[in-house]
Amino acid sequence: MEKTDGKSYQKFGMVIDLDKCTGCGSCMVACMSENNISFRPDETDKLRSISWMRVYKLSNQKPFPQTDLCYLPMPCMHCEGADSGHSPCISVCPVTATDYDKSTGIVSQIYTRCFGCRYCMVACPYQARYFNWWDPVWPKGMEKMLNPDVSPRMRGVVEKCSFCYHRLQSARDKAHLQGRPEIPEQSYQTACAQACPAGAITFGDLKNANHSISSLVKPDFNQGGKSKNPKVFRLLEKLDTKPSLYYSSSKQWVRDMSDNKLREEKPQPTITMQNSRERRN
Amino acid sequence: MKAVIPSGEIPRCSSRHFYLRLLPVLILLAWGIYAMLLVWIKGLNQTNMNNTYGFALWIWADLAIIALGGGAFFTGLLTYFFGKTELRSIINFAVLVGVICYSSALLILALDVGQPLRFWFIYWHANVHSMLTEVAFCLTVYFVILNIEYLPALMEHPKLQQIPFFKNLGRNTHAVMGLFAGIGVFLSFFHQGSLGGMTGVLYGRPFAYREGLLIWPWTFFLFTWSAAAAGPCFTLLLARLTEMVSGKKLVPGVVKDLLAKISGWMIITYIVAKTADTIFWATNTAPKAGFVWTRFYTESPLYHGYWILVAEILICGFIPGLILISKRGRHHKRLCWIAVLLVICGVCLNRWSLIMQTVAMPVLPFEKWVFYLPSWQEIATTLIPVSLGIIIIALSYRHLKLFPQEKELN
Amino acid sequence: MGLGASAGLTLSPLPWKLLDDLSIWTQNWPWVPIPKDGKETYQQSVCTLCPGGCGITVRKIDERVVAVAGREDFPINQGRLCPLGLSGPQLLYTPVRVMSPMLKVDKGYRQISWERAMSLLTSKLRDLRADGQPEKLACLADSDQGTTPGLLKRFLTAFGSPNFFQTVSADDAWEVLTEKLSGAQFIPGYDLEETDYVMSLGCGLVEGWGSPLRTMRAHSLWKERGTQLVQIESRLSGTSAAADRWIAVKPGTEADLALGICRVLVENGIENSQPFREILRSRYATEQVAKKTGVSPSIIESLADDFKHAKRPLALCGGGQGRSPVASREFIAATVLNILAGNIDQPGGVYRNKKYDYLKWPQTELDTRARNGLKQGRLNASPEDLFQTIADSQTSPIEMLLVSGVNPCYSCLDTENVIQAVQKIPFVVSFSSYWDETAVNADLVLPNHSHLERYQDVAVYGGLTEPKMGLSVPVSRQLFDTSYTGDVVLGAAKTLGGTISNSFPWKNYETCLKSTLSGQWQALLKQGFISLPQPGRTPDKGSLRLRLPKIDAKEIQLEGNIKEYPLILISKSSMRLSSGAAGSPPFMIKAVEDTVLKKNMGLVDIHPQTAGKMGLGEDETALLTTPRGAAEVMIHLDEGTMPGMVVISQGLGHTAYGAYLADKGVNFNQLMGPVKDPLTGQNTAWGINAKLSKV
Amino acid sequence: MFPTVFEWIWDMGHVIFMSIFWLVIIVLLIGIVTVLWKTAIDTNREAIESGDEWSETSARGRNPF
Repeated sequence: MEKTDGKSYQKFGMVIDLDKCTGCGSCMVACMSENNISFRPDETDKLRSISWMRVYKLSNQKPFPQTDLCYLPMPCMHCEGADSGHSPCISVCPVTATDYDKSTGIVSQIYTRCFGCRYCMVACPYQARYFNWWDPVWPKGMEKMLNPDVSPRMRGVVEKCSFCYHRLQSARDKAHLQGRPEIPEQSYQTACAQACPAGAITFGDLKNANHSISSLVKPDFNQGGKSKNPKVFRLLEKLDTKPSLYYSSSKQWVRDMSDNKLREEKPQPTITMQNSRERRN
Repeated sequence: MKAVIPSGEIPRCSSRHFYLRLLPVLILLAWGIYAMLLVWIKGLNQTNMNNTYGFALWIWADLAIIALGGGAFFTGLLTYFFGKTELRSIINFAVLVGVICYSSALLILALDVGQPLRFWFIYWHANVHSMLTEVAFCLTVYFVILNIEYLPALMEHPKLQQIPFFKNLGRNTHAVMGLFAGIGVFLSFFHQGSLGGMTGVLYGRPFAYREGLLIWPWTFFLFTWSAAAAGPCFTLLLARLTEMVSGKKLVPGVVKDLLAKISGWMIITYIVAKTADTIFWATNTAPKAGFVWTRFYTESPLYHGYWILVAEILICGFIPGLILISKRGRHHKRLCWIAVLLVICGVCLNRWSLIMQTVAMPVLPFEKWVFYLPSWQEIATTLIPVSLGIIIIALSYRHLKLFPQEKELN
Repeated sequence: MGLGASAGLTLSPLPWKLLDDLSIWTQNWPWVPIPKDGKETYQQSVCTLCPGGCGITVRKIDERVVAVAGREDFPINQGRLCPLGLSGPQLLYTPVRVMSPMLKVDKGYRQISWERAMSLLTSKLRDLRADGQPEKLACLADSDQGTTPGLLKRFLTAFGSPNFFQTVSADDAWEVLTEKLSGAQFIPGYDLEETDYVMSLGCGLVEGWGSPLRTMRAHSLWKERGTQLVQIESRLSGTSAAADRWIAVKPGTEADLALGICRVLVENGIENSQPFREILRSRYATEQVAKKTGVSPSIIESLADDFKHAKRPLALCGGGQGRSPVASREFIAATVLNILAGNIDQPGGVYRNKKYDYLKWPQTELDTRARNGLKQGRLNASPEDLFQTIADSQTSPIEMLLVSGVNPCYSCLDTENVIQAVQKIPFVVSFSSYWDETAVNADLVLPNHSHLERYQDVAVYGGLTEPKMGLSVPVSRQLFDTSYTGDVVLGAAKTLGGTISNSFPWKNYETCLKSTLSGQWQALLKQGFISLPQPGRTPDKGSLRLRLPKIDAKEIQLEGNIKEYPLILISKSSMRLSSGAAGSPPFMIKAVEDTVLKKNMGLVDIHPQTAGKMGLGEDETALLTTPRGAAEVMIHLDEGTMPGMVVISQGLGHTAYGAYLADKGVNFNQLMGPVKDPLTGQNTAWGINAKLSKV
Repeated sequence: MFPTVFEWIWDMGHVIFMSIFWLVIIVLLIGIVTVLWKTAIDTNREAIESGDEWSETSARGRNPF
């Protein structure tokens, strides 16, 4: 943990092991339940559906049976942005409803401040922000399951993943009561990381050597947090948004899909109907 | 009611005839207002926008309308600071067009936000780094100024002229108009630019992102420039339409010619700059983000194809520009008006592609292009400016001395 | 003057005050709920929503259950949890709960008191016995283990009816299968954690196979340790994608490939191969197998080679989530592989677990009526058969049916037929906590407490090396006027009196449960589970003898002729959809991809070529027809699906459960018919011939 | 917007932006006030010149309707 002007600076981040991820959707549901995300009878219009954690299904686009697929969960990337804090969404919000907390590396969103201009959604290249197109309505009785730590959003505002910020607050309180200087890794975990049946999601402080994430990612902060681990990558690194969200995959084709390339390599000629796909990393 | 004729002598048609002709427009307005109420009461689910299309028809309308309203500040600039006094014969009208455009823009903005009642947060909790904040601040102030600028014309109304206070108010305002016009021009430069900046600063959106000067991306300057070019053309067009409807000559040819010539030069210079910007973007900015510039135009050729580029830069840029700067072009009536129209289309098309193509284009390699058709509520509300504009112009023309030279020209 | 006024107004605090109020009002709208805060507590229990038996930690604010998470100290899921388990609170508070006893009246249902409900039930039962035909009482339960099914079964016996049925679970199927094949009953337990090479015959290992969370943890372990996973499956499932090597075999020929591999191993003179040598030689020559399976000889040989050189190779069978009976051929193939690997009862291999019956209750007392009734013998072998007989016969041979813990009107194959049968039965009693498809077809609904409001004992085999028994405890106070099914049974027994009442010496269900588990009760309360003892588990290398002639049992023939139905329809299971008795709650439906469900239309995966031949494109609607039924579906072009196949999702097409689940997509079971396994007679249908036509 | 509102940060961006903004507002207000002031004076002067009685005209001057 790096110390600056006496204050301890953390940078919370996440690394998702795509080799382990099975696309089961536990992260999505855990998030919905933890963060009081509203639901409607028809949620099949994904362009208007709110799901802070969204699982993409990537395909290598090759003909059967060389076809391969990979699930890629996507919460908010909590970009640090060009010069610490100049995240794509934050700089554009006219009402200061979203902010990058330098001491935690978390991008916040104030729902009662947001007035729904959706400029931030246009600015975000990851489409990690969601707009409340409808009034949130819970079926009779179901409002009983709402989590008091997270306020439900009203119609007409933008919401997004907060890295379960409320959990950080309660972890801080606990640490304070126990007189601990810093929060133990396990006492602050996001709902998705906690639920993941495959244990594919690792969450923690990228700047804290004791946290498993820093050893998995080995971020190089002189390179804008780029990972020193060849298997680990971030999405759209060329845009210099400096996301705090890392992915790890042993499949080359998946890593290739992480960013836009100038010269698109042509798909290899496929072997004649040989009914097997060997994984060559 | 009895039509009050400005300074007596100029005849106006009967009220009955007047309102009968206005009826369809009133119906259009009513439709728009109905849709507006729907949106405010039921929320933005009434539109066809979605999480990808966060900006859509409305924002485009805003950008376009404000660009076209640019005639007010630019004509003002020419009249009060470059001593083009002959333009006084059209300045009132230009200002009126400005008032209409800006009021509609503000209205649409009020529709477009999810929580209209929180509109004032934008001042209260202003984030000065956001282009939208700059836009909001300048827009509101400039709107006040436009109204002040319009005051004298209003005070010309015979009924008001009878009241000494208003007579003097009109005269005095007119006396210090230079000051107001000055502020207006200053603000316009900024908010026109900021509107351009809005897309230019999106470094997460390779299609829109531009490098620039200090905090201002190139689009900042291009927008101001194009507004200055297209604004006067729009004023001219509306003046022409008013002439056609009223069947009277309202603006002396020399004035039109002057204005056309000036905007001709503006558009030519603008489009050269725009071309330079596009080339720099295609060869430097986009590749840095990992995009071959052709990708932006080939992946959904029908909706976002090369045609946009050709139409915007060549057909609606160089061609009308050349027509308007050449004496022969300007004097060839039909050709001149076509050019004026093209300029207007050009600037609208520019705003369109910068908004729509920016959001439709996927940045993640595994995302798809998204298509969008506005809902009828969006269309109806977007037509409010049109109906409102027609009504206001009609009324002003009927009751005010909108065109000082109307009398001697007829 | 006016000016002055406005100026004064602007300078006065009034406008700011108004703005302030405005902001407050705009920020919390009366119709946006504000969750009440309160005392935070955590309670531990065991999830009973699927046979997986995961430990759960329930977060409560005062009396409200606000979240369910995995239980850290639980061996099966170790703090993790699946979407269904996580949606627990929704299943507790959903308005589709049955909130009190309900009696069917001409239009809809009427709410009645428990007294009324019980007297209705008992009078019906009394009549049956008075008429001397107690065997006309039937019961359908989720299992024959656990106290609740145990009490029901016991009640039927004491009452005099042999007609107790259970929806055949994989565990029960294993016993029949192993009995028939090896002479000794056992339930295989797979040591997934220790193996270093897994050959899976189409098991949906990461799609909810066995005890889902345990299997998925094992998969992550494989990734860390570099354990090789070979998936033999006809489509690119999640497991195929997760596998290091995916062998796209022709559908239904997984067993052939496996036996082909055995053949190669035998040729290479591997040990323990004596018993099978001849038969493998004669029938599974590599070329034949290659022809049948569409897998090239070189691959078959390379697979055999890898299998041979692996330290602790393991073969798995049981398609999909492995919850339905396995085809005998597949089991044989997998078992032969494991025998050749010599991993029976070895670390990293297959353990032969015994079912452990902990219901040690005194003999049921029988009176003459009961004896006569029981003499009749059970009407059918399986529930499917039962419903078939009822549907076929003029008047139902069953007078009264009790349904507990299952939803046959959704999950039994050939659903239309089942619903008709159920409607034919004069008096149907459902114990469901929810308005599921069976409840809405029942005459009397006696709602059980929901899974978070009740005690329940659950035995978990699901391929575990060490079978467990978990105890689910009430974490929420009882929300509605519901009652333990066990208490209903005990109550009925008391009122019926005589030997029946004598057979049920317990005050109520909870005391019955406590006394039944007396020995382990404290342990169960403390750690939530106990390991079921496995007496006489002695590692004896390759002692498993298969009865030779059975090695190539006949393969399953799909229903419907290929001329009329050129395509093969199979189903895919997903962790995002519950295909069991519990309907998927709103959160899960929300998490479903739009390539599975669009608006209310269910999508089917089909290879672009195949679709092209029929002139079908992405998102076009088509009519999917099988010999058993037809349904409108949407087309989803998928490169990962083998040409000639149609794949449909399990767990959709509900007609009950309310607006968040009803009428979405197609119910696979409604298009399927049961197919008997030539060896065990159990239903082991894995697909059906089908056709797609434009609409 | 005001130093009293908690978003206010004393950094370059804010200072420049806000000072320009307030400058514009002030100039604008001065303009408007002068105009109104001058108008009021003129109106009164004219009223006196036209020899009417002070009160009513001024009344009319101040409150036209």
